[in-house]
Amino acid sequence: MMNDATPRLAQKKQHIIRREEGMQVSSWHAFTGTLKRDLLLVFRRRSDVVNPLLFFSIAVTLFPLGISPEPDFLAQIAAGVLWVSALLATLLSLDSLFQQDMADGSLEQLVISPHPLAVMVLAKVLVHWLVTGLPLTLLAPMLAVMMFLPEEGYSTLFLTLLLGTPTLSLVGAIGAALTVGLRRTGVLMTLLILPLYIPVLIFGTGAVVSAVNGMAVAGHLAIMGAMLMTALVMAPLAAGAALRISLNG
Amino acid sequence: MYFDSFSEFLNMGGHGLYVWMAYGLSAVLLIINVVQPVMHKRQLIKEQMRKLRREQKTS
Amino acid sequence: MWKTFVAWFHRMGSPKWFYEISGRWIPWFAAAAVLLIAVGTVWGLAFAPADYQQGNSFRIIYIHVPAAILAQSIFFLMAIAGGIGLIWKMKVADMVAKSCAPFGATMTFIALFTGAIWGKPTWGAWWVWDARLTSMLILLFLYFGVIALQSAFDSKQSAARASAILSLVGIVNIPIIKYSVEWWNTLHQPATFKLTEKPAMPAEMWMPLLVMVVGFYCLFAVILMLRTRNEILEREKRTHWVQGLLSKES
Amino acid sequence: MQELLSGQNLACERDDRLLFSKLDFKLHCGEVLQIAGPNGSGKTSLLRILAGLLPDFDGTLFFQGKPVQSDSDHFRENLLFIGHQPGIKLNLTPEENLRWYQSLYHPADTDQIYQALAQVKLTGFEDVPCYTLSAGQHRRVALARLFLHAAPLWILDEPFTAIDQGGVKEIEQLIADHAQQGGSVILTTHHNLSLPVELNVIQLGQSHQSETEQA
Repeated sequence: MMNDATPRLAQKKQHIIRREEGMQVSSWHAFTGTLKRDLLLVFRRRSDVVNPLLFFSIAVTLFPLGISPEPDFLAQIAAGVLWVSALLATLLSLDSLFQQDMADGSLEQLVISPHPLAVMVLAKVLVHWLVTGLPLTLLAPMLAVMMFLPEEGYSTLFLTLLLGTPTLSLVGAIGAALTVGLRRTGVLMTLLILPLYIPVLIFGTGAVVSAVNGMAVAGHLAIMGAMLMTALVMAPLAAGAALRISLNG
Repeated sequence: MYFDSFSEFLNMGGHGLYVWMAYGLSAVLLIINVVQPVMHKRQLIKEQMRKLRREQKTS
Repeated sequence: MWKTFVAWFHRMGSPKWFYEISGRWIPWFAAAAVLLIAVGTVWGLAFAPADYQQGNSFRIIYIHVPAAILAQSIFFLMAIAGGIGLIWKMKVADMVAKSCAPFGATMTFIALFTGAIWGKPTWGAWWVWDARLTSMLILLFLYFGVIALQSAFDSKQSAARASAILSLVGIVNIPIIKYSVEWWNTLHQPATFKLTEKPAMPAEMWMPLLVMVVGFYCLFAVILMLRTRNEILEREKRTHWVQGLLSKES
Repeated sequence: MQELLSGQNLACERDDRLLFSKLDFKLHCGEVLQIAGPNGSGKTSLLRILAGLLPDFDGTLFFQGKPVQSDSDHFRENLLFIGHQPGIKLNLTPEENLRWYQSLYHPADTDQIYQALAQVKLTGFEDVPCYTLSAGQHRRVALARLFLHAAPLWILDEPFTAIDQGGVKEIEQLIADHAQQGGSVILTTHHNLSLPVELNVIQLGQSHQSETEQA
């Protein structure tokens, strides 16, 4: 088991103990490393990416079937239906954000790594958004065609989803972190997180409706941007604290 | 006194049902909220006493 | 001044001290609560003048407004107590936070229910998507979330910490939710008749309201202390002082 | 010898049950410390407290003489913890798993990772997905971190789980080498360790069992 590699490592040990020569570890490397690993994991299980998108499409399809296929009527509810479905699709996919890491023990390694846990959470949330929020945003205009959304609404729908879905991922991460140690998580997490999603829903649909009615949407988008910034700063901290608690059992 | 008679008081100018329903339900809920911790305390003490007696028997 | 505050703060952290002091306070608060609520109710129901628009259904305000005020301040207190428990690892603060939730949810429910009852004669409908009612409904969901999370954990310590985080996240969100709901409400229903915004209420109308609000706060204090004392008994049952207390009680 | 990690008056209560109390220990550089005791005596809890995963305890931990909380990043940089679960992603290859771990500490190049995997007898498995490997091999992948990450303090929870006899000897040798180079190891195991260095033992679960009976 011994070979020439070990003496060199022994030397390194002395370095770290004395903390010299910039041997400090970099949180940026840890961030990109975690980002790469999670993206790689998603790439190995590509079907997981498709599921939220399928859910989104099916949920949107249910509304014309359940209520009415009348184009005028659908045009009225299009923004709301698309936003509610996107919100639910995000929520359902968030359930497993930390679950695998918890089960295989790599979550505790993240927690005791010499980096701010919020940064690690941010990497995981970013991956989640890249593989659910972003595809949902790209898919939404196509479903909007099926919902007869008036032309004026398309760009606004796209922009609000682009600004809103990362907020959903960030806020949802708090719920996922709070419930990751529990036996049954799905419904409880929904109960915790849905009330917090309401402002995003209101401004998201509000902006699209305004755009369809030919009104200004800059104000809405600014508010959604502000909500995203707030979530970006606070949610990783809250989710990090929640993860520490969940590891406690 | 704002009302002239007791029946008028009960009637509340035609809104009696709503007013008394609101007050009645609130009263019930408040009383439940007071009684529940009191009962809980009794139960806690009873449980603890039973446990103490059991431990005294075994020792 | 600061030193006495710090000393007081640390003593508050001792469950035994809290148990003893609250035992002495409960009778006073209970008496005040009963007196104030009785006076407020009789005054509000029988002596206050009727509203010139709404008539006597307006008397629901004496329950509705105190409940709504309590619902919000209890959530605030729950988040603060949770935060103190989280940062300074103070057990009593955890227990206080836990004891807040059920009564807060009850208050929110009363505010919603009385609002709905009041709405029937005023608007002609049991439920209206009024901004205040909608925010209250969301607040009720937030309370349910905290209570559900609390009961989902096996370990009491983890339960307390997790719900503290959730209530802190909630407290950050409540202003955003309120603002967005109000904005949404004006978008959909411009110029609805507001339940509680009255132009210059006369003194004989708002005096009983004030008495009721203070009475509700006293009642809350009583229930909070009762519940926290139960929590203390349960969690500290292994300590000598609780066992001594129990042998005296029997 | 320099003092590396020490604990003063440690006590831990889980779910209304006192696991241990008034526990003091000192670990110097070059020492190996075994935490022993029957099931449910709090071995894993103590290990997790030492690794900084369990904040619910009374008492103080010192790293190099200073309280751990005063510079927890410094402590974590110098700690290598391998828990009950090996922390291996089944959909990744051993190489990718180790690359992630090293990104948390000191990024390693492919050569170093291959070398470390060779040390734990996983040559030829570097780039196959971990779900094709056995439980013992997962453990070996995790243990390969011991070669990559030059931390002076190792905390290992049951490192011999699912490892064959030959592997156990090699890991014992590895622990002994680490100690002789001035590193320290804290571990739990049900296995009888045979080490050329002195073994300190913390025995849990005997003294306080009588305590709980009294209570």
